[in-house]
Amino acid sequence: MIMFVVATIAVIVAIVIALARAILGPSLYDRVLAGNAVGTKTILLLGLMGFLTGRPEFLDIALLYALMNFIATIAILKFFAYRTMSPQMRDMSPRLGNGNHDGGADG
Amino acid sequence: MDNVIHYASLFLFAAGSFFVITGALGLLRFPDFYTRMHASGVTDTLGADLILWGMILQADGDWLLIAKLLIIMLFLMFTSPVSTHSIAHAAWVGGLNPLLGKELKHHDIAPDRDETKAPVEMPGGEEQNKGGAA
Amino acid sequence: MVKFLISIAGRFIVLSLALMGIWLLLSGYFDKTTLLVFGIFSALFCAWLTLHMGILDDDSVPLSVMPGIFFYWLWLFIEIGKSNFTVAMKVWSPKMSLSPQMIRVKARQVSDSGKATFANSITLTPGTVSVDLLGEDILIHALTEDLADVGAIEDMGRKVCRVEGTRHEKAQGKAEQGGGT
Amino acid sequence: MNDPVSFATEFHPSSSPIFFVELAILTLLVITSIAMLRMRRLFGVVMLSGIYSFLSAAFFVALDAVDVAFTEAAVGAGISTVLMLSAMLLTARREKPYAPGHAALAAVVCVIVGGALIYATLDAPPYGDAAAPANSYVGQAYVERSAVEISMPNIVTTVLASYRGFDTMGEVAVIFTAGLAVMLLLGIGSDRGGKDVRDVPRMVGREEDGPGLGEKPTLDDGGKSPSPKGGAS
Repeated sequence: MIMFVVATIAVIVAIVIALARAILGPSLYDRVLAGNAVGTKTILLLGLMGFLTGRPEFLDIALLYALMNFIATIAILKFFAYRTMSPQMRDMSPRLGNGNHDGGADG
Repeated sequence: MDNVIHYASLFLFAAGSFFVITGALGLLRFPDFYTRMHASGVTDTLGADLILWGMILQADGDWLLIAKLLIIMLFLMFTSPVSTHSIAHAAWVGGLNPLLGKELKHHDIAPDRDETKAPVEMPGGEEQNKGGAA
Repeated sequence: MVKFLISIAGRFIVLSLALMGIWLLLSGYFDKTTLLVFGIFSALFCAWLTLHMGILDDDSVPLSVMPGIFFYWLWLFIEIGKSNFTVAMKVWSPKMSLSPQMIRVKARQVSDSGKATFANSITLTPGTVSVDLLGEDILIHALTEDLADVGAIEDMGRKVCRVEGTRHEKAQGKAEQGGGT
Repeated sequence: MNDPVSFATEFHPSSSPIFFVELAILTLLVITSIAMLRMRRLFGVVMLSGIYSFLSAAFFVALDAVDVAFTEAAVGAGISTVLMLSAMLLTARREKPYAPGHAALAAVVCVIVGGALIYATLDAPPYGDAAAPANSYVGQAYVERSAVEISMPNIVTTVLASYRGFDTMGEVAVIFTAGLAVMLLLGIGSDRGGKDVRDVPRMVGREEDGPGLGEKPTLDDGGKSPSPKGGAS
C-alpha cells in the first residue's frame, strides 16, 4: 500500500508542476506540452487510484485517457500547423510568429 | 518469491516516482520550449513505464489486468513520441527559435514563413509579462 | 506460410484475429454468447473497413517486420534507460549545463513506416527529439553536445534499416553506403 | 442525513489515501479554474480547460462514477477541446475586456446560484447510503433483475439500451442530428467551407476583437502588447 501512496504523491506533485507550466506559459507550445504532460500523469494517477481503492478493473478508463490525450494533442497541433481542422485549408500557411519566447532561465 | 516481487515492485515504484518528478521538474526548470520537451520525455518514457511495471508486479497474476497495463504501456510508447514530435514540429514551422549552444543564445534559424499571407497572432511570447501575475 | 501471411488475405485474417484478441482482453467476458457474437462481428467489420478503405497494406499490418522489431524494441528500451539517466542528471544538477544543438541525420529507410520508426525512436530516447523530416533529412534537437552524437543516431538508423530489410533488400546497401558519415 | 450509520465515513474514512487524492484533485481543479478566469488569452483557456476535464474525470473515478468519467474524458478532454479550437478559428483569440458593472452582477448571480446548489446538497442523502432513494426503488429493481432479464453483465448498458431503449434511441437521434448540423455549419469535409472560413474574417482588421485569421500582421506585438490582459493583471 505504501508504495502506491508514494507513487500517487509523486504523480500529484508532478501534475502540480506541469499545471504551473501550463499557467506560466510563456509560449503556446509550452501550454500544449504541459497539457500533454498532465494527460500522461493522469493516466498514471488513474491506474494508481485503481490499486489504492483495490479495484484496478477501472484501468479501461486509463486506456481511454491515453487515447483521448493523444487525439487532443494531435488536434491542437493540427490547429497550429495548418490553422484549420479541415485539410482543404492547408495552403494557408501561418505567418512566422516571432516574439520573445524564451521563458527566462527558470521560468 | 512473494517477497522478491514485493521488493522489486517497491523499487520500481520508487524509481518511477523519481523519474516522474524529475520530468516535471525539468519541465519547470529548463530554459526554453525545446529543452522542456526533453524533460517531458523523461516522464513519458521511463517514469510511466517503471510505474506501470510496478503495477504489473502488483497485479497478483490477474492476467487481464496485466494485459491492460501492457496495452497502456505500449500505447504510451507509440503515442508519446508522436505527440512530442508534432509539438516540436508545430513550434518549429511556427517559427519558434531554439536557444542553442552553451551560452543558450537565440538563433534565428526557424524556417521563415510568408509573412504577407494569412496573418495570425504570434505563437510565442505574448504572455511574457503574464508570468508574474498568475 | 510467410508468403501467405503477407498477402492481403493473410493480413485480413491476422488483423481480425488481433482485433478479436484485443476485444476479448478488454472486455474480459468469455462465456456470454451474445457479447462474443457482437465482438466477432465488430472485429470482422473493422477488418473489412480497413480493406474497404484500402489501407490494409504492410504499413498498417506490419507482419514482415514482426520477429525483428521485438529485438529492436528490447534494444531501444535499454537505450531509453541510458539516455534517461543523462537527462535526469541535467535536471537535478544545480547549474544545468545545457548546450542544445540542432543536427541533421539521414533517414535511409525505404518505407514511410521505417522512417517513422526511426524518427520515433529518436524522440523516445530522451535528450533527442526529431523536429522535422525533409525528404531524407531528419532535423534533431538535442539537449547537450554529448547527446547530439550523429554516429550513435545513425547506428540506430541502421538497426531500423536492418529490421525493415527483410522486405526491402536495398535498404541494407543504402545504409552501408552512408554508414561512414 | 440523520441515519445513525454514516455510510459516508464507512466508505471514505478521512484517513484513507483516496480521500487525500480527492482533496488534491479538488484543489487542483480550483487552481485551474482560477487560472482560467484570470487568463485573457483564449488559447490558454482552452488548454487549461482540457487539463480541467482530465482532472475532473480523474475525480469522478475517485468517486466511483466511472461511466461519468468515461463521458467526461471523451467529451470534455477530447471533443470539446477540438470544438473550442474550431470556434476560435472563427472568432477572436483574445477575450474582450469586461465592464466592471457586469462583473459585479455576474458575481451576485454566481453567489446566489452557488448558494442554492450548496443548500440543495444539504438535503441529499450521504454518499453511499444504501437507503437513499436512488438505491432503493427502481435502482434496486434494475440491479436485481437486469442480469436475469437481459443477461448482460453491465447494468448501465442494460438500463440504457434496454429498459430505457426508446429514450436512448431518441437521444442518439438528437445527438446525431446535432452533429450533422455542426458539420454542415463548419463545412468540415467540403472545399467551400474551408475557403469561406478564411475569406470572411479577412474583412475585419482589428486586433482584439478581430477574428484570429484576420489580424493585422503587427510584427512587434509579441511581448509588449497593449492588450486587455495588461489591465487585468
